[in-house]
Amino acid sequence: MNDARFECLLRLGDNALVLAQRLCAWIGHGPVMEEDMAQANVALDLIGQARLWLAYAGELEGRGRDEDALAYGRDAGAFRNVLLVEQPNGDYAQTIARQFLFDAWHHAELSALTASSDARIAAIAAKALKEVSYHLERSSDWMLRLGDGTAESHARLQAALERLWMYSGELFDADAHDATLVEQGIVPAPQSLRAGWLQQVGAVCTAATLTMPDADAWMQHGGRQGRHSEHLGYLLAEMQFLPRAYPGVQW
Amino acid sequence: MNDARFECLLRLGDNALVLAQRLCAWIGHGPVMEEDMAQANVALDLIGQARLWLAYAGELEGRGRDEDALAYGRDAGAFRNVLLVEQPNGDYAQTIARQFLFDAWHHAELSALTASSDARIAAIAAKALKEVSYHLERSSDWMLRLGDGTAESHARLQAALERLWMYSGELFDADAHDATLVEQGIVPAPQSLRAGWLQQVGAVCTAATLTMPDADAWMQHGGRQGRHSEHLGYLLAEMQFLPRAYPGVQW
Amino acid sequence: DADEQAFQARIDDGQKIEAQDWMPEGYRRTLVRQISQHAHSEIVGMLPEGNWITRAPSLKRKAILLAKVQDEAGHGLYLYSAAETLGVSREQLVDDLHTGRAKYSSIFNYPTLTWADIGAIGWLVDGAAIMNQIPLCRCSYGPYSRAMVRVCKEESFHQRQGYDLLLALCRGSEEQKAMAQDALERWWWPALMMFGPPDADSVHSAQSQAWKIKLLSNDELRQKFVDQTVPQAEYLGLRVPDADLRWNTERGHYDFGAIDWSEFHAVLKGNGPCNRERLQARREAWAEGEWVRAAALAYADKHAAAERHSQAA
Amino acid sequence: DADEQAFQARIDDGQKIEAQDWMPEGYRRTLVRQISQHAHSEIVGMLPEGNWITRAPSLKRKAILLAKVQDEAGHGLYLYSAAETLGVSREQLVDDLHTGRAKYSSIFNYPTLTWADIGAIGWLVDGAAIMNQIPLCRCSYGPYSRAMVRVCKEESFHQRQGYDLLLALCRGSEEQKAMAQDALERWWWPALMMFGPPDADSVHSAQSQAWKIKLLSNDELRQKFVDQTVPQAEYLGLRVPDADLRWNTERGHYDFGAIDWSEFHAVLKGNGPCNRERLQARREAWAEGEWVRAAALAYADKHAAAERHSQAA
Repeated sequence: MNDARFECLLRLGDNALVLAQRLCAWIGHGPVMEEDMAQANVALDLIGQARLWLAYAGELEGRGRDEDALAYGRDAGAFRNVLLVEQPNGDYAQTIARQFLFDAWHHAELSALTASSDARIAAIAAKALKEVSYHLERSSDWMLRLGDGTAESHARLQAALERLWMYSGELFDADAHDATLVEQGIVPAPQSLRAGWLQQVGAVCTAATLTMPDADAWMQHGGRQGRHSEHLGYLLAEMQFLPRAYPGVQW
Repeated sequence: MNDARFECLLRLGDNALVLAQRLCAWIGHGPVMEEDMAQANVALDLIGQARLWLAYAGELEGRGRDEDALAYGRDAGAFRNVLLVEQPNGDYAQTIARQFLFDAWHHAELSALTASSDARIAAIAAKALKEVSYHLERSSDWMLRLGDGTAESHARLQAALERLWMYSGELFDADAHDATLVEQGIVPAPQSLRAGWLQQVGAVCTAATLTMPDADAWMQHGGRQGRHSEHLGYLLAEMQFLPRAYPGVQW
Repeated sequence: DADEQAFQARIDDGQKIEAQDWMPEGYRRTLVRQISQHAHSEIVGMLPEGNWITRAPSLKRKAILLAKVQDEAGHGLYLYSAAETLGVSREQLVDDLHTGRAKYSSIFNYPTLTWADIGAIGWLVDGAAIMNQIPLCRCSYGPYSRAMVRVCKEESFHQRQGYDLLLALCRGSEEQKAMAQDALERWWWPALMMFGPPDADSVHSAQSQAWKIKLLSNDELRQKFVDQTVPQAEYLGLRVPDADLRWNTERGHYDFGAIDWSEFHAVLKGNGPCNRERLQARREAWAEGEWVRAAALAYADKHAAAERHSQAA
Repeated sequence: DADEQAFQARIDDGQKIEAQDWMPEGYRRTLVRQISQHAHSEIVGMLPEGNWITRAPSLKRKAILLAKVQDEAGHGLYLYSAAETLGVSREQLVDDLHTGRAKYSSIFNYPTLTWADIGAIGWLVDGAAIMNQIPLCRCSYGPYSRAMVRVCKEESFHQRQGYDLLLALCRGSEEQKAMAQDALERWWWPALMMFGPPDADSVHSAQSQAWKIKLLSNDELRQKFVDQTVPQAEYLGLRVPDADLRWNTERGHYDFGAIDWSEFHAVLKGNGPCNRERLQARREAWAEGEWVRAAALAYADKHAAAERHSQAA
């Protein structure tokens, strides 16, 4: 039982951590200074969430791993984030499309988790939901600006959307862990969020004059089970360098 | 005394290793397949040289560190390569300019080292010199092709040359270690290679219709003493990931 | 007609067809497709392995891997040359790859996720490739058969190196052994699919066999591969991920489980984990190299012109 | 003239000058230079610290560093706003930075080579910045003085965080302590140079002091900084890299060694370890963001037009 909950917490924590790590690379290099601040804000929220999820995961596991042991001590195969969040930053359109597709799911997921039968999960979700409401508002807003901005921005965002689309299906995948937790009322059934997500993404795409890719297109899978893309290893090599190069010390 | 020799061997080994690591990132992504082969060739030579230099360094040190312990177990501050070789690949012009500026020095350095009073250094240098003669021929050839190719290639190469020039002065820096080794006839005086280098670089630039930057321009220093640019840390984080993530095992 | 009969007679007689010889259009077309697909596979195949060159865990392994990937570039070049003898240009071949008109082996659409994958590719993917290619050393088209001789020699070296890499992991820590097991689990079935669809579903086969372009059937080759590989896995102490795998004393072969051909067709159609990234990487390399190729050409032209000028003077 | 006399009288009286007030052209020009230089320093200053966000060694430290760099972006924005009140546009200010017409603090032309550098920047660089900025909270120009109050509050927080980071290293392993010592050695002298050239060589100073744009002299501030910082280094157990440093009981201050002003002038002129990279990073970010800014503008224009249209209807 705790195995499933541990997995679920890693998934939530790793999604937040890996996406935050991607956003961190923008700071100081964004298109306007206000965006550096906004990206930093989102990244900060996500790091905060990752800490809460991973700390709880470590406690449940009961093997003495804290948030940092989990963040810095696992190789790629033990990470449980969806493939979407580990995709490279690309241009700003790709960063925004990735964020929007994730935020729309993240918001729905956290909303459902506020009713989790696990009180601690419900409490973390409630805190995170407030932050993610802002993330979704912001990324939706940028979808509009870039989609309905100039011909160039429209083309870039449409291309980004098509490129990332195949990583969106995994958000609604369910495996045996999910089945266990759904039964216990700890998490929502992943599939139950799909219709709302499609509707929301579709509405924003329409308002942004974008063509939403086919909902039934072929989708990538595997991140939630630890089968990632080739990108994650590089991200972790950079992120984990110091604790690995100087093991067993405090920072 | 062995301290100076150890330092000198690290410098030779780290130059070769770090430049090879940079070249490795081109493989599979070069402008033509023949270039992927040629870059791989140069990288292979340099890795081979790095192994010889570092293995000897480890033996002299006498603390049980082999080539891999030295390559994978040191953080940036303990690397002794010149700043030039750690500069990013940039476009092909930058890669070629970096290679040419280094090759011209490397060839002169190895030529002189074949007469080292340390027989093992002389032997390694003699082996490496054959390889580096080809490297220099190839990078000179590309200087001509890009410099005297199209307007675009000329502009790119000229810009690359200007960007990298400030890292060339360090090749001729001397410190107390050099002084000791020069006195013992182990290495040439770094400064003694400068006139020949300038002449050779100047001649290739002229033939390539490029303007050689001012020989007396301001130069960067520090790599040979372990004060690197911000680039080296990232390069090492990637290169050293596996041995650091799985310490103490054989591969 | 008479030409075709004479052509077939030469093949039946075991003679090699050379570039300047007459050949049926179908023979030429089939060969171009097959050779260029093979060439593209070498070039695209550099990417999954190239992914670990900068992260190889020892200098020796780094050099071995780098040399291997370099060999693949070399194989790509021989094979493009062999295809060029049939009257297609390298430009055209590369363009066919980049636009998706030409195929490459689907195996390279799987990601290399750990260092053990480098071993698994050498052992299984090169192993399967050799199995496919050894008969081709005897194929009827001279330039192709000669290229294959050279390729096979190097591939068998690569296969041994891959196996050696895995052996080191399997004799190492628990974590290393788990890495090797995981790699075998991910690469086993895709490697079996490298031999192509079951004979019953395979098109082109009869004609290709008559022309000695294809010398053994997909299923024959696949069986040979399984028979050779299973004992090697046992020696490593790894478990092949197939519950139905067992030695059949009657047949003198291993029986093995059903292959999920829907996965094969999905990946072939473009829906593998890395199809888009592989093609994109090749396209980007080509596009970003455009100015370099243009410069080399302009330089060569200038100097050829200068040469002519000085000869004329 | 009369205007200038009245202006000076207001300043002498301790009144604040506001954007709409009359002011001498020299006052305006000096302020624009000083405020924009300060704003640029915040923005460029994000780069050396930003270099370690992705590599921070714990999630807590990562969040702290990220929040700090975000604050710097915020400071840059207040300060650009303060400069804009003097009639220059942000576009113009950014352009001045990118073309090299405007300066930023030379301290950001040094690289961050280890994690300890993040601590040293917080402790020494923010420490020196606060020393410079606290008097500016009382400066005569209202918008600038108000921006400074806000900036100083956050900077002192950053300074404590930097010191805390170093404290953790100094209480850690030998390697960590060596990292901290190395950072102090590299950042000490550049930090002292942050106060500008010795008073004897300093231009603009007398007029700026009369206008209450500059309230303390470079050397006074530098001495205050040394006096404050040396005991902090001792508490960390680190050695300040200055053989001439000693307490002078007579003066009640620390004596310290001669500063290598040739390095200061070289870096100011563009010849520091990172001058070119810092500017290039800012220029590239700006150039690559061009289409994003254009899109945001086009969208705003469209929707403003739609808004007008619907109001008119």
